[in-house]
Amino acid sequence: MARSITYREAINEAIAQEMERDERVIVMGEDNVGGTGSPGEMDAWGGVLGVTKGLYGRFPDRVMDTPISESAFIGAAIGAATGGLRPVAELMFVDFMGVCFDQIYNQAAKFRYMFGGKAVTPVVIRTMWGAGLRAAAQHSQSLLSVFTHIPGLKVVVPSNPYDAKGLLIQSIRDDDPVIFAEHKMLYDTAGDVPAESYAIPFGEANVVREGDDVTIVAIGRMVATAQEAAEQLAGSGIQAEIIDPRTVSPLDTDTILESVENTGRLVVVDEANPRCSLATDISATVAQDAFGSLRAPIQMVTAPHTPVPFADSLEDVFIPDAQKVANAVKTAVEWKK
Amino acid sequence: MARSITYREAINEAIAQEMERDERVIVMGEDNVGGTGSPGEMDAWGGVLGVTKGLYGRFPDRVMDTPISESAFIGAAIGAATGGLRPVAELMFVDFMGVCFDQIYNQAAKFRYMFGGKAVTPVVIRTMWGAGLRAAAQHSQSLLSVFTHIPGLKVVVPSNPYDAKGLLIQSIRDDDPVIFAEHKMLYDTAGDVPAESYAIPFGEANVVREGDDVTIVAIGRMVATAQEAAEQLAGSGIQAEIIDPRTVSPLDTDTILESVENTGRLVVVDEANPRCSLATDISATVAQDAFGSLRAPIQMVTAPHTPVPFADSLEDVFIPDAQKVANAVKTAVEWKK
Amino acid sequence: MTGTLPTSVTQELGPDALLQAYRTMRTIRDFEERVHEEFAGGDIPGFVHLYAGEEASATGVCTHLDDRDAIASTHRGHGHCIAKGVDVKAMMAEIYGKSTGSCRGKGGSMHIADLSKGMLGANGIVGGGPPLICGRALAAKQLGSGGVAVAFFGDGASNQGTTLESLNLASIWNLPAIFVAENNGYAEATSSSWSVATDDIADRAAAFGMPGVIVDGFDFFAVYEAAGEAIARARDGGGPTLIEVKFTRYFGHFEGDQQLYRADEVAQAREKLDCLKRFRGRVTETGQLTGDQLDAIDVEVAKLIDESVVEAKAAPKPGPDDLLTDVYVSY
Amino acid sequence: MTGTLPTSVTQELGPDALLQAYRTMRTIRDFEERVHEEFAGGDIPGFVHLYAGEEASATGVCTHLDDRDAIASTHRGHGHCIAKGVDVKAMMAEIYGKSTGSCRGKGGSMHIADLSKGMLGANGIVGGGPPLICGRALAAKQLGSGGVAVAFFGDGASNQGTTLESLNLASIWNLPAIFVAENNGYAEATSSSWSVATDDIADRAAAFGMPGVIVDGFDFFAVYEAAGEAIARARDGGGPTLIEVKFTRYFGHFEGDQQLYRADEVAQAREKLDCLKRFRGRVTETGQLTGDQLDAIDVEVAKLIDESVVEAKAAPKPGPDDLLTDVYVSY
Ligand SMILES: Cc1ncc(C[n+]2csc(CCOP(=O)(O)OP(=O)(O)O)c2C)c(N)n1
Ligand SMILES: Cc1ncc(C[n+]2csc(CCOP(=O)(O)OP(=O)(O)O)c2C)c(N)n1
Ligand SMILES: [Mg+2]
Ligand SMILES: [Mg+2]
Repeated sequence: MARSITYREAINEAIAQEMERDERVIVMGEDNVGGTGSPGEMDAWGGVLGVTKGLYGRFPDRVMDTPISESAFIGAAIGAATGGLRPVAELMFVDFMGVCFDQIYNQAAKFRYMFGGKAVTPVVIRTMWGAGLRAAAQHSQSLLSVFTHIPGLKVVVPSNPYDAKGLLIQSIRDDDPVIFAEHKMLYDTAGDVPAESYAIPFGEANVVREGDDVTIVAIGRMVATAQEAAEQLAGSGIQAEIIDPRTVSPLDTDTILESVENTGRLVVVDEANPRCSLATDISATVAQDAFGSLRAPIQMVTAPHTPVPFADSLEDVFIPDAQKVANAVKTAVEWKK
Repeated sequence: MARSITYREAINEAIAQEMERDERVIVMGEDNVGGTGSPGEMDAWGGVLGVTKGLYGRFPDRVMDTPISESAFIGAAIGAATGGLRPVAELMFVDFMGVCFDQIYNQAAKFRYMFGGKAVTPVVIRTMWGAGLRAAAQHSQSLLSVFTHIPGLKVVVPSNPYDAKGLLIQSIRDDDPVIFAEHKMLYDTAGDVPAESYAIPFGEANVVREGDDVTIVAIGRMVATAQEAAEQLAGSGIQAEIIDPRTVSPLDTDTILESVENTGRLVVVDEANPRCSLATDISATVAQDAFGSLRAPIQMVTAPHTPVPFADSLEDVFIPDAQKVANAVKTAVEWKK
Repeated sequence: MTGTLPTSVTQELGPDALLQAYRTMRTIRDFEERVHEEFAGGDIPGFVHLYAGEEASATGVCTHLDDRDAIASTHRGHGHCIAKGVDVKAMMAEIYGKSTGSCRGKGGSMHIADLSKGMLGANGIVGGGPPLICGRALAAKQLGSGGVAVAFFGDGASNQGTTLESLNLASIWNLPAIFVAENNGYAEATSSSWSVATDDIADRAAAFGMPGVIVDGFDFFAVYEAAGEAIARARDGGGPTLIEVKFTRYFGHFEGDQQLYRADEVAQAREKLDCLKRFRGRVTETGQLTGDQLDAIDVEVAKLIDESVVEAKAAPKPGPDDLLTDVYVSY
Repeated sequence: MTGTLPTSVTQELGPDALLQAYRTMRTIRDFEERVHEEFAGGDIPGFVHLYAGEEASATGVCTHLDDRDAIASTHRGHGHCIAKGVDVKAMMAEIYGKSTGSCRGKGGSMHIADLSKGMLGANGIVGGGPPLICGRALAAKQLGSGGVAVAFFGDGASNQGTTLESLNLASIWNLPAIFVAENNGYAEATSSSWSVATDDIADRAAAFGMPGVIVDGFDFFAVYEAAGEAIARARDGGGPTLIEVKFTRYFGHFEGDQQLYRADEVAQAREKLDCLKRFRGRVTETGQLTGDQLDAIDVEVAKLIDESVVEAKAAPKPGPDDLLTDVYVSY
């Protein structure tokens, strides 16, 4: 039975259902309970934006607060995953990866390969990403390309509540280390989500909208932006196909290539900084593997090569909007050699 | 006057000449002296592969060993740069960035922007990268795309002794934070290097070889690999133009685009892992901005999406070689729609 | 309540210095109280962490500092900025995201900085400051400026590896650095009595070969004295010190925090321990200053804060062209 | 020289256990001496860090461990692997990069691991192991296995933030974790007397609310006793301990190191302090074992090491197809 719940609730529900199903699932992070050692209530926070709220009440032995020591506790989650648990650890903002990245890319991601296939590290690192909350340069980054670059990691980027639940359940069941990237601006968005448990397989893109004139690949919050642009373009008779990869590692290149083979045009929309980004990754793959179908220059719509600014007047220009996407589509459609 | 010296010597000479010229230049890193507190000789190491050897003898007050605390000492170099020094800090292997990345991308790289243009952080972080030394998964990575992704950083990748000296001098004089990436397999390669001081400006690619049939953009050690491939291809009547960007941030896109406008074909050679890499970055830029000139699919020759293996039999297949480059060129040249 | 204050220290500071210290603390308090109100009004965006209750720390330390000296701050940075002399109106404008702000609207509350004042920035990364301060201290030492560098950080940050590494580095490099652990009892909702494995953060000093002291953070004079000793030692080449300052924060972790994890410690502290009240009690008791002198400052500060808000609201936002500037010195 | 050894401890271990401990130490020593020679011969690629001289640490600790328990090691990992029961021939093959190696040739010296033995891997990252060990200890605690987890790390690693954070985390989570700081006097060429700001690394225990002890690392029995106490406490729910083991390494930091920074401490240590010699002296003096019994082990071990090299050299290298496997469990 599907009800409309928020992205935040969908994530909470996915964790709760997996904890119910599998005793080995534990949750840890800074104030994921909130209130440890303090004189007032426990479960006072449930994470900085309340995503894990209530889990402590249901599973008091399996939800734990951590000190501000990301290397130690993210590393502990990884170590615990090699020892029979299935930890869901929270790196509050993805911006903080710089104080614990070693444990993620040199340890978790490489164990299996370095150890000749003899390690299994089922850890999920939940983390909040993206701009829009006026949280400035150190709390608004995307950085997903950095994780995607690393062999051994899987990177999951749900764009809506339904995917958030199904992909998180899959992440927890998956035997590889997973970065589960939650867009902070989506927490309050609602959508239909089945009450029962379900898993969405990795590497299967979602074709959000069909169309024959241009393929738009959009990541995370940009899926909605692309949809807005597509509505606008439909008014001018341009039908855009929108692809939401859902997981960027593994990436469903087949769906993207097939779409471009049909439309002949590609626009990639990614709110991250442009250099060595997911936008370039997807564009380059198409330029290599579907070149023969391309009828126009690939267009990348991204943030500029700047940190995320604080002022709303700047941040609003920093983040790609529907107008920019529509313009890029028009450039592609109108292009003549 | 130019003499033939090694890449290692060129780097050492660049630092020495800048230290001579400017008192504010200091050098720090793990065993950059080697022997601090120990009963034997000082300057026992000069860095793990001897690159800074001898500097301590000449500038005993300005070359210092550090404890194994990369966050603290890389951060200290950054802090010192805001306080009037021009530190050259060594992050021994780029693989260790995971224990100190925060100081690099959230602090050094963002100060100027976050502080409204009112900060200047002239720090150079020298670091060793690349595969080939049988040093396995945690001592052989490339990871340059990760730094290139970050606005506010400059990323320098010398492929030969001449460039190493001139680019390092520029790095030290530059007022922005610079990642100076030294390929560990190049230290013993020799080449003509002027004895006098000179600076090579950033963002100016080197056209290493001219040719009309295909543009090969190659990074770091791959420049030599591309040259080897080009010799081979010349035998089959294919003339490759080889571009060495020298700095990947800023990237001299003009030179690359102009070349592709002439050749109509692009092969990018990068020993890094493929996803969200410099290879995709350069390919995507061309697919966007020189699409009209492209006559064949862009070809990316990279390492596979795996950690770096230890065994020589595997590492040798991991690293792109001239044969793979030549094959990619042939695929591009022979391509028909 | 004031009887515990060290008398020699109060005497050492003349009336001007005392007035200045009071003005600084009062400015911080009013600034924060006002930001609290304005935030509630919905005008201030983003994450805002207030320093109210902790004024004696920034002020007690920075009273010893001058232009040679640098400080690094935290996400809870307004107080440190004001104490180090950053322009209050520019700060308020920054918090509103205006082009007249300290960082021209690009930084916001978590990144207010003024390098010209040796203020290296608030910092959105817990534990981000201590390494930088090692560098500023190193620069002061290498350049022979006589300067010192001070890292302010919280109890939560005292568990961060970057902070702990910095203590060791400062010690073995014998740097003129001072580490001020501001223990306000919480990191977000988590109690420091749980998250810090020792009784006191100051206990960690011994692990890194430096002196560690604990001071009552509600007491300007206690902070002033401990900091004075540490800073003098640092200037003299005697190396770093760890000072733990204990107090409570008056507001939530950030604006919007419901604070369900707390008891009623704030009401108590405001009533019985407040640094401004104690300062006033002390200096009027000793006769060094009069209530009227302090009242006059209160009025001036209230006006300043008021103007700063009015001006901030009226100031222009940065324009779209500003988006692309200031990434590099040259590119 | 043997008179300082605690007698009760020698008695506690029966002849079989003593023989096993000796065998382990002798195996490590011979393994390392042989790798040293083979490296000089040019057959072994990459970076190789030898544990010779430090055998009593890995052995003294791991003698207490069983299948429930896990350890994490360092770049200098061969000794820890052998002491935790990793197959010696597979280790040698790994160092030669052969498909018969512990990691099928993909890891090499710096990454030998055997998860089935609770050996979480040598580690190329200084300070990489302690966080992982917190996790293994947490898993043991959550799953009620009765297991403990041990992080071995060097004096250099004791300055790494990841290590220091882990001490705090283990303490506040009350984990069954043991932190063994192997202080061999150097991190590469840098003296620990300089890089570690305290006199002893064990001093750091207090900063994280756990007991800290110092032991003579050349003395198997001293290590055995200290580790036994800590491990028993951990198994009992008494939380973590920091044990500092002091000794010297017999070879350079890595193979190829000229060691210009050293005095002649190695010759002295080999002569006067060596763990194998002391062990032999002690157990023959007390009459628990005879020289013949130990000699027999020497012969067996020599043969094993010899075979391991012969077999490693003869073994096949991984084939090109192996390059792409083992990145994910499923992709
Ligand atoms: C590396 C990092 N981890 C986590 C956070 C999120 N965070 C911001 S403030 C804070 C609590 C800090 O506590 P404390 O150091 O005691 O300072 P206080 O807020 O009490 O002044 C946390 C966890 C962060 N900004 N950076
Ligand atoms: C994060 C990191 N920094 C630096 C290095 C390079 N490195 C490898 S071993 C070593 C010295 C380690 O010293 P110690 O911890 O005392 O261990 P020991 O070698 O003496 O056993 C260094 C600096 C590394 N591998 N990882
Ligand atoms: Mg606090
Ligand atoms: Mg050591």
